[in-house]
Amino acid sequence: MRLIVSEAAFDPGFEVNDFTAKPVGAGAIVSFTGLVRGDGSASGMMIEHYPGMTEKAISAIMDQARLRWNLLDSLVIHRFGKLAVGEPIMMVAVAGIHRSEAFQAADFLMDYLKSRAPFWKKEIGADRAEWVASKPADEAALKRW
Amino acid sequence: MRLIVSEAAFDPGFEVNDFTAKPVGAGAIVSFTGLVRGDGSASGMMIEHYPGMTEKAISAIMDQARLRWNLLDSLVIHRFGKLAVGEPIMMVAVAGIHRSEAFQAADFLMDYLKSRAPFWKKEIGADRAEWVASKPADEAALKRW
Amino acid sequence: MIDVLYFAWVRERIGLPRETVETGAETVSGLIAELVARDERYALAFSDLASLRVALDQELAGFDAPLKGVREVAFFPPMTGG
Amino acid sequence: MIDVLYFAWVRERIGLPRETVETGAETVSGLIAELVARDERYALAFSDLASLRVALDQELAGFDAPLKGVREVAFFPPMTGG
Repeated sequence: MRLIVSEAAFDPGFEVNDFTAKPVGAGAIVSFTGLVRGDGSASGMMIEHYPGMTEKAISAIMDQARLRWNLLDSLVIHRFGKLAVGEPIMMVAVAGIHRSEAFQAADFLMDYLKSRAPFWKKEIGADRAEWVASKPADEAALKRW
Repeated sequence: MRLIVSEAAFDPGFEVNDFTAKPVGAGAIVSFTGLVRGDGSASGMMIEHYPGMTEKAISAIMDQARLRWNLLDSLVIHRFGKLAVGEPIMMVAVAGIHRSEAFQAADFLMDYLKSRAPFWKKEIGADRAEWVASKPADEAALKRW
Repeated sequence: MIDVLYFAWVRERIGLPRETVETGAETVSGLIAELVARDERYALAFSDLASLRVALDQELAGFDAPLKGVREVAFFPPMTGG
Repeated sequence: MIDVLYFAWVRERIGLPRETVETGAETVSGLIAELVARDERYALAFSDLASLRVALDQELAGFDAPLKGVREVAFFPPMTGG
């Protein structure tokens, strides 16, 4: 299990290879990469977080996933600070024996990270900056698990 | 949309980065990499396929996924021939606007590739070589879609 | 003495990221009442509790949670990471 | 004249990957009956149709599918890719 909360950019391909090389006996690696979308006039994003709680909350979510799906390994990277459109915001990777558990665990991690890890996004446009509102669908997604 | 059916090894990290760089407006990239597991005494795997039908079948599956989830891009790589334990067998990547459609599309592609693309795996051990039997669960998984 | 932290638009409305507060409040709600009584910035930040979340010592909690033994309270909008 | 392809253990049991067959069979089942009548290797390969799949011109089909116009028939076990 590895968790990185950092302002620094990361290289999703490097992380996928590094992660894939480690777990012995894995048959299935699922990765998710979230990118800054740049809807409308947005030129980038500012991500605020709660140092300390962020690490605790994500570690707890990763522990849950590991036990529930018997994962061989998992990785979460989440950035904060200023990001440009197209940049990777975050990444999740899980290694399982079979594909269905790997897909479920990655999907679960994303749902929980979205609504339970203390990050807040602010969309930056040419002449405006607006906090992204949470979506009822994101909170509802947690009920799937 | 890109499909590669090849005997040659591929680099999952390179492919993830190459894929991630392309689709404009993507917010979510999901990738799946399947590895040779090496259960028990297996030292590797031999994968046979049906040239011609393989490409047709996978293209049809990719078309279905693209329309159903409005994907921005998708990638399938599948190897055939001799593979050692730990080597990547295949990879799927999809780019969507939102995470839930990207997860669903990748999961769908994997289920259909597993049971509808003409590949057959033979597990190679020290003193035996056995065709991998299809699992009823794999056929049943198609009913989810 | 308790550390009170604010994030995202809560921080912006109140105008500071954290402060140390002397309080006799027994619950989060009691603390909010004291803060709101201070001035308009707090009143504005806490005007709609349904759009706020609270964490006690870095764990999500409810507004009726007791403050006894708590060293750090944080107020923020629903999370939007991932 | 029709090309008949065999894959995986079907290929191994029959002992060849493909052959061209002169047949008057109207359906896949009819073709299988002709092949089985040839010798034991075919009889063995086709002994359990439930564990076999067939493709006509590279599209999955049923055993009762007509052969009219078909140029390529393939027999193989259920797929195990991915």
